Amino acid sequence: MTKLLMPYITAGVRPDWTAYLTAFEDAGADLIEVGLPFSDPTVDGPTIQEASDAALARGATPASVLAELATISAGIPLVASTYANIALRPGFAGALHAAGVTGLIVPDLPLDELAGLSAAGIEVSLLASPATPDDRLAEIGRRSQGFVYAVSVMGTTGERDRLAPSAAALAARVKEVTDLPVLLGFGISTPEQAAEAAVVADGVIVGAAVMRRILDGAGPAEVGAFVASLRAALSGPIAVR
Amino acid sequence: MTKLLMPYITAGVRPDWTAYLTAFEDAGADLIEVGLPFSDPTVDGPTIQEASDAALARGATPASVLAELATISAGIPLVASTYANIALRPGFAGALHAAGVTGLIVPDLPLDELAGLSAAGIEVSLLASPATPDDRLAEIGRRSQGFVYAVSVMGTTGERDRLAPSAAALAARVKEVTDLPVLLGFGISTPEQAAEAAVVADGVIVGAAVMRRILDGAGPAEVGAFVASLRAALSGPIAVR
Amino acid sequence: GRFGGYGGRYVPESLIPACQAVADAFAQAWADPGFRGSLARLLSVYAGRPTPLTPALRLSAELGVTVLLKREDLTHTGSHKINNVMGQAMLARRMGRTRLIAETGAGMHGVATATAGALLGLPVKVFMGERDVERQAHNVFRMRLLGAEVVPVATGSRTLKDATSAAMRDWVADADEAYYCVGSVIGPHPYPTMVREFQRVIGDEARRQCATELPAAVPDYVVACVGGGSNAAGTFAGFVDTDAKLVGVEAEGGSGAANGEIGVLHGFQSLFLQDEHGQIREAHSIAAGLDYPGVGPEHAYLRDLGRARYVTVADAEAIAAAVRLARTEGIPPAIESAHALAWVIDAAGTSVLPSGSTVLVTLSGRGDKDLTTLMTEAEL
Amino acid sequence: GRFGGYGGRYVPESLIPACQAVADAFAQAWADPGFRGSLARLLSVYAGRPTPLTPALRLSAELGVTVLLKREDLTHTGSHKINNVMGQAMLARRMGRTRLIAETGAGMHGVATATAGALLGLPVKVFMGERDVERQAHNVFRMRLLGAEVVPVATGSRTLKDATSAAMRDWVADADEAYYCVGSVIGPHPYPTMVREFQRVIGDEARRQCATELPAAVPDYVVACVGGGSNAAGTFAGFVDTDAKLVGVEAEGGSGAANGEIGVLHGFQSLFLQDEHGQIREAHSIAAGLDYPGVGPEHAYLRDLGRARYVTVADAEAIAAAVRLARTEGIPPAIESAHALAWVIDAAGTSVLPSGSTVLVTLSGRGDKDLTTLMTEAEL
Repeated sequence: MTKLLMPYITAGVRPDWTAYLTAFEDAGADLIEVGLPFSDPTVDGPTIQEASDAALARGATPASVLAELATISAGIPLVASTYANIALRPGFAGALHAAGVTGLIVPDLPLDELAGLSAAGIEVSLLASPATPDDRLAEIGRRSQGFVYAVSVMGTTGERDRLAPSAAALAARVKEVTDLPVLLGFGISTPEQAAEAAVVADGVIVGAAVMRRILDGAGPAEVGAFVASLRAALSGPIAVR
Repeated sequence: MTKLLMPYITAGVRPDWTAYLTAFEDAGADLIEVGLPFSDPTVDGPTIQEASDAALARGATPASVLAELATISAGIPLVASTYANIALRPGFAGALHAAGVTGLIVPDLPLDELAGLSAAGIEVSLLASPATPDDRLAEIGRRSQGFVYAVSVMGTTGERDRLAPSAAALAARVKEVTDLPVLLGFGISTPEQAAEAAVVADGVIVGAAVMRRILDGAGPAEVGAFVASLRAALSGPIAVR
Repeated sequence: GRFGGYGGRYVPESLIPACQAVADAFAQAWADPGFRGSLARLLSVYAGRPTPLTPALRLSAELGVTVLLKREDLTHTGSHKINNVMGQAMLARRMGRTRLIAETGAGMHGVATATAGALLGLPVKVFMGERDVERQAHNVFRMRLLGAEVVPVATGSRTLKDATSAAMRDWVADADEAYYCVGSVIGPHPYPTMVREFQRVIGDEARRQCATELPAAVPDYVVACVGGGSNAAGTFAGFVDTDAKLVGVEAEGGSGAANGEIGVLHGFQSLFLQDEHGQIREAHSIAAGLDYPGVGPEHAYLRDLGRARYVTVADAEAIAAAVRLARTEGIPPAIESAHALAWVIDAAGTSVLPSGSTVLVTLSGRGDKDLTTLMTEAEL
Repeated sequence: GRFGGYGGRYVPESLIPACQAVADAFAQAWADPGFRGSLARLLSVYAGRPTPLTPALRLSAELGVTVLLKREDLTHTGSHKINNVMGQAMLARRMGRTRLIAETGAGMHGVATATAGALLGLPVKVFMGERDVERQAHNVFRMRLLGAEVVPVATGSRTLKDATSAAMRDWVADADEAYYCVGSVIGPHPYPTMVREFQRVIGDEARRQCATELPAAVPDYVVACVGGGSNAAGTFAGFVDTDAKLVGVEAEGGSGAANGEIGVLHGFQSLFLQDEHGQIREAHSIAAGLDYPGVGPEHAYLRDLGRARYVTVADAEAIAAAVRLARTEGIPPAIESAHALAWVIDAAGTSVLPSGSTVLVTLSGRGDKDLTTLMTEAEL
């Protein structure tokens, strides 16, 4: 099975943000995570906080970015991610549908509070963390949809020098409780780390490393090239098929 | 009986401070109050505080100013005034004698604490205030020496616009309990006030009004002239003989 | 973990075990007479409990209502925050945690946490919005003197909500060693319940004191200021089963309970000030401790039930009330507490608070930290 | 009015009746259970008494002696000064006086007097040396907020002794209407006795608390800082009839008891720092409240009797002690109180204060007013 690559972008971070989605697709992304900016991104590290603030400062709203999203036609699945305060608002699922989004990640909406979310027809992917005990992990495996988001490290989103040792152990544990793909995220910053992650997981999510480049001014082509390098690493000789 | 005039000077206030004593004598003073400067003149108002500070800043000490006093030969009695902390020091009376001082005023050494003072051969004049009750006033009359210092007003030393109404009442009360001269002090600033005071008392003590002039730079002749004006007022038509 | 539709545990999966560990440890500790006895002793011999109930005689005469002040300003560190922090710090030690994390607005919770950390020998890291660091320099000094590390938070509105976010981020990165000492009745379960329980000492004491002080044993009104709402929650806990009318007073610019809409932030569902897109609004209050856009979930529930009423007070009214209490009773209150007083002053003699009523007001803290603000704003 | 050879009433004749009126009124009030009951109630419901006795567990472990802290820092206004001021303000009201005068050094007595004035509706004028006004801006603000008039005194050393002189001058000019509220066990009779009696609540409470806390019921050492000496006098009063060793700790630069000579100032005879000519020396201490060249007459007497010992501590030791207490017990003490602690820290384990001893230390006030000094001097 081919390893899955899901790059992330904060919706609205730049006026031309949707152009990056096309670039990601062209670079070989399998899915794209589209972050809907929230005023208080408690799970995010400095990079994505900065991206959120930039998007909000530009006047981006969940409705406006979803409307922009509806104008492009992506050939790969789009997965929205946002915080519970946005996701629990009435009409949110409908807005996702209208924008062509098929999946959803809500990092501060754990298993326990999932019942409050109305998202019929949207695949809601749950997160698993190194601290999650076995019985709870099993339930996450049962109730997650689309894929399971394995949080490679205790902490917030953000680039890190090396893949955390906890990542491999967690990926293995998650794979035991689900048949869904297991994607590793949080701290995967380089093609090398992506390749390393792919040894144990079914794919990777790369957020801060992408956003750092965009915030530093890299255009769609340049960031697309970075995504392509991740794609190559995942498909290269290190990857265990 | 001639009304008595006792001008005051802070010893050591200027290098030539003893020259003022001669000028006072020449101007018709009957006695001179010589203030020995103390670091914390709690009974004095701003003018004499300033004079004390000036003397201390010049390095004046009780011993040094008394030594200077010994070098002049005054033809009228000299009355030292100072605070209890100076007056109660061993050897103080001897130093007064050596300097030719014959009287002493200690404003913070009331009747009750007089027993602690060793001043054999020195006339210790007590103060009476408008607040002093009758029985106590009688004892002050009995135990005072030389004269009784009637404090014309509740407050500190210092110039005032008018003679306090309490002054006349107090002078009359003191005269009833003693045969000593009753001198009014505190706030007598002008010849007019001196004359007014002399109606009810046997004389006046003028401190701040003298020191204000000295601090403002007036020399012995100029201040002597002021004392002479007080003298004239005391001997003039207003004064009741 | 729910108060009607509010509360819950909206945290990243990584923090679920940590929250559960706190919940389990608290449940166990709170059922343990040994723990409760140790805490009660510490509050007594160290923190100065019980605090007095002071009749505000001159103010009462002026207003025509009997005002009783519950004096949390007299506790060690100068605010009610110490009640909660002592409980949580002892819990952290019982759980074997090696350091404390806290967020702070006015700085009082930070000072209290730094104090507890020093007392128990636990290192403390306090997150504080940059704006609050500037306007509460006094408390920043105090925390540093106590040995705590103060981390200025430069994100967002640079106030309490951002400090809270930053604290949560620090916790998630070290959930095994660090204990997150939440400063109000907010956060994921069990914090809102636990903090209320640690603060109910205010209400329980006041209840007993009112029984001695008032002919009717219970006051007609019980009033407290509400930021996150811990001093109010603790006060109300002592009177929720009586006929006393409960009034929570928010800052006009931080009125989650009075003007908020349902939402989720910092791990709990409650009422928050937010725009039409679901973005949390910045709160704006002269009182750093009330400068929070939400309110503890139990307050949202009490509001829905109609058991408590939530009202707002403007900055200027709070300042005037602080000066007035200083000058009639010799008690300069924290600007937060002054909000509660300002409502009483404004309402006294109206149908909302009729003449002759008895009113318990919790003075959550002392005004020393606000002197500069008071002197500037009150133009004294 | 005498303590052995010390004390007395060295005031201008104009003040004799005023002093006598205070003496008579105090004697009558102190013998009146009604007055004492009212005062006790006010100290309880308003000022936060009794204050706790806090075992300083971590510091004790480090020092090898058992340190118990009497927590006057937890009273309303943050220092022991309130005990005395409440008594005197009630006395002033009983005497029909219409305004209060006070002198202040660190500002704590001024704040306490301003507080009592606000509470009882009496206008307050506080004299404060200009240097102290500068270094204690926090307390100047507090007094003004409370409605008091603060008069900076620019004469002499511009510190406490000059403020005291200025207050006496103001009193003599209005002795019928004004009540002079002396802040320490100094001044003319009856002040040293009266202030000690108002402050003995510290010692009396501590005595009872020690009886519960210590196997021996009474501590081996009773230690308090001494400026004028009111917190020490109040503390010692509770233990003077026991075997406890009494230790008064002065600032090195304000050591009237340890290094003074007999003299008279501010209405009383006692030990004062003075030069060979009898001029009073300026005191120099980082602690404004200890920056006084004399000591209360009863301390001079206790020294002569050998019943109490007076020692000195340098500024730097006091600062280090303040930081140490903040970091081991979470209690930042007033820099004045830190002097008492510094002696304990220095002496612990030596023959002067052997290991295993029990030591009561009065924390006369809280360190908030000294934060700037501490942060600067301790280089934190």
